[in-house]
Amino acid sequence: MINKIKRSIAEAVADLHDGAAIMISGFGDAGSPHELIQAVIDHGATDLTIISNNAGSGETGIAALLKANRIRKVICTYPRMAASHHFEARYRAGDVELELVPQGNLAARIQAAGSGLGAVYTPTGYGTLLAEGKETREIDGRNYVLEYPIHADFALIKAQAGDRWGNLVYRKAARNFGPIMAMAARTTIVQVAELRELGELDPETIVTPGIFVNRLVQVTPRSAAAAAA
Amino acid sequence: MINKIKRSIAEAVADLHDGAAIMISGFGDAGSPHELIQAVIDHGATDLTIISNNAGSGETGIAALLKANRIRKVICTYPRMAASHHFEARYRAGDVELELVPQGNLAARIQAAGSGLGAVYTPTGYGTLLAEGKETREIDGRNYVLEYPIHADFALIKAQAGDRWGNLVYRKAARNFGPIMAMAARTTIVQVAELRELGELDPETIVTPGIFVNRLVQVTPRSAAAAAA
Amino acid sequence: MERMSREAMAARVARDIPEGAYVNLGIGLPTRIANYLPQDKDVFLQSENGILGMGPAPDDDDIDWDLINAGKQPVTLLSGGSFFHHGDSFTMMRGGHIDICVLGAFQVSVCGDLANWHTGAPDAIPAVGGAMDLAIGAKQVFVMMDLLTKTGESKLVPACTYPLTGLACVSRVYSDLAIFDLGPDGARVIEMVDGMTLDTLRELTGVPLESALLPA
Amino acid sequence: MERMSREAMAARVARDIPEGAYVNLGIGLPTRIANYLPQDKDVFLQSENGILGMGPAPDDDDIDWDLINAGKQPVTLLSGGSFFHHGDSFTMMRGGHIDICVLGAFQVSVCGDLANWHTGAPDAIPAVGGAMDLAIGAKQVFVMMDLLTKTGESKLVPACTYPLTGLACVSRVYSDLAIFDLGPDGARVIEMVDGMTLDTLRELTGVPLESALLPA
Repeated sequence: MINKIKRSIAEAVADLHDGAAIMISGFGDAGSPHELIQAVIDHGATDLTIISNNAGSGETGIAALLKANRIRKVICTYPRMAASHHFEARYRAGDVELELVPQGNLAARIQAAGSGLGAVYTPTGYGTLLAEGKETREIDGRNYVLEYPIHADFALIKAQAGDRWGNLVYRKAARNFGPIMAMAARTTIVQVAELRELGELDPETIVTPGIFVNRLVQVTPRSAAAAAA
Repeated sequence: MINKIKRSIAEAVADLHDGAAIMISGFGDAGSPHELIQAVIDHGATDLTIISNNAGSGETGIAALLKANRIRKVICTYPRMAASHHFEARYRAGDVELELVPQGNLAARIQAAGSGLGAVYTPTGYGTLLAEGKETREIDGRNYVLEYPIHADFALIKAQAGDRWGNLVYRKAARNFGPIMAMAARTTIVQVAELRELGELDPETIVTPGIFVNRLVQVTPRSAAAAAA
Repeated sequence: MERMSREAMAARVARDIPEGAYVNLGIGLPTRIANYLPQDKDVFLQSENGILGMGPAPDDDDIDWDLINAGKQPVTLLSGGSFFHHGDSFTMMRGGHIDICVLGAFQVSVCGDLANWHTGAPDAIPAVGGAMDLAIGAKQVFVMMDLLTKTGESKLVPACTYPLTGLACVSRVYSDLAIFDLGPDGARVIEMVDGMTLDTLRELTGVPLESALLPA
Repeated sequence: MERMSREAMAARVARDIPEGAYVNLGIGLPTRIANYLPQDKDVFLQSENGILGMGPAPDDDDIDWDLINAGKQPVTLLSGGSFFHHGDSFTMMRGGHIDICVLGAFQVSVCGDLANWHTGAPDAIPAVGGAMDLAIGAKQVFVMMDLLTKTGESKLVPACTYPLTGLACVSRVYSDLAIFDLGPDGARVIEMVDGMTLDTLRELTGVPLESALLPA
């Protein structure tokens, strides 16, 4: 019997390693796997490359990883947010390298990795700083930039519910990068608010089929935990 | 009020034109919009390019279009099926040109069209007849073939249910090419078995958001019709 | 001559959005346009973080932090709306499925080049988000901005000096003083605030301006 | 010496599929492997037309023509299975997410080139389906075939003469007479039917064969 559900969040991230490339889901706070990121901090892995939409804000999540100085490089679209002071401090100190990618190219490069494409010609960014030094090509009268896949060793994802085969559903706009990152990482680790028995998730409405998920762990939603405290 | 639901199937396909490129969903019979195809025959448009997984079998659907000699070219993966005699006859007579595409490249090229990519490097087909004359490139030690998007003027799709904004859900393996073809055609026309009021489809489980759909029309499922006859 | 208020600008842009349009409103100023879309017409607001059919801001009691717009503000979903992942979202945006996007800008050139993501200042931390995808992906790109900076420099320019977001992508600028259509042949004025003249606009902007004003 | 029956071959392949594997079984002969997978272990069968967690054929009363495999035969869905579109399906296949695929073949070369879609006959109507994607996408590609054609020619060859499906992609061949591991260094025999000898195999196939037989 295959059971991808881990009993503890520490067990779920036990094989992280220094220098790992890690995709982290989320757009702002929505879909951001704060508890898995805390588990990375507790684990101790360092020299990490983080692939994510944002570079953290406040004191939790990616911001906490930056504060702990575990990140060598950030590949993202929008590092400048309200309260992104930890990114700013590390970036200005030269502790963190930034690769800024247009959001659609980030998505396309993650999808290219997940789907086995070698590279894609995308129109986004043509003629801008973010395409400088990149190969370009005119196709049917339109200009494109050649962009390569972004692979990762791990993806850390937040989903709403999952079962022991790793099937996932998400909640509202917290879905964002989760499904495509799950496809692109060698090992996909998911925190879910709810565990479901096999067969409880409707096969028509599963968003991420279990093939893209290696481990999942239940994390009590923060709001509920806060309410209980 | 936006209402994409047409009252008749003839109205749904009224603006087809000779020489149109038409994507047709379906894998075998599952998801094949037989009634919309019959409407194309009744409409009279000819000299068509059909993009589909198969090239029809038996006497209905794409096979009927072939029999009526309306097709100039077929872009597909698997034209040789049980009872694909109409394709075979037209092909051997030289009435129909065939562009054979590996199934994953067909999907990737349809997705490239839908998502605005100029071309993609795919590993599928490298070193084979189906990549002859195509540009290739080695990327990170692996060989890829450059494949271009397949656009279409129209997509004809079968879905299970839809609403007046064009949101769609499918049924089991009849989903197949529907969602990606809806993204790639200039005009997407859908036959659904069931119409739903706006809001009845769960926003979490809509497979094709209405932005990708131009028109839909209700078609009584054939089995039910047969049972009623 | 009176500058249009931001609310008036938002209302003006809203008037040009037809029923049935799929629209992405950029973060900041353009977000306000949503407040002026007619309630009785179906206009479909898309948000790059995976929402189609975005509704107005919720009451404080109904805030759901899993339902936010691209500016990370709480929103609602209309009946008939849907959720999807970032791949599908940028398929909508990059694939030409969005009819209109409205963006803010630092500078727009008379031929429609857009600069709105980076001042180019050496110490600035750049952030681009989905701006470059919208700029080249939407069928029509509108810019909504004050025509002049606080120090009086024109943001409609012969050529952008700030780093570009996209080339020849903006078709129309809605400003507080006038509305311009842009294209390969340069800028044409299609509306001005009361009391404004073409000559004054030319003086303020320092760019060649043709008139395409409707007869009064 | 006795050739393995097709059922015995299917059972033999099934033995090498570990629990938890994501597997695509090609149309034709390989489809039978499903009948020999242990019921008490989770093996995940994928079908390129958008099914993960495919179950056995239904009873005649339960046939649903929207639930078919890649060979267009009715199947069922296991509890925990899911449906998805062709884009996601080939992301699974081309993106390296399928652990094992088992395909039929016209010819396989000793270094793992595969020919299974086209005889090359000038009057043949070619059909490729998902074979090329599976051949280069799955982590391991197994071939299941009779070693010899009906006229006695070896289908394990020094180099394929039929049009290729994929280059250097097959890692193992399960045939009715022996099992071979293939790789850049050529073919190694890892199992033979009772009474078969390496020399006989070399004679039948005409290709160089190393032995990697397990000691009895």
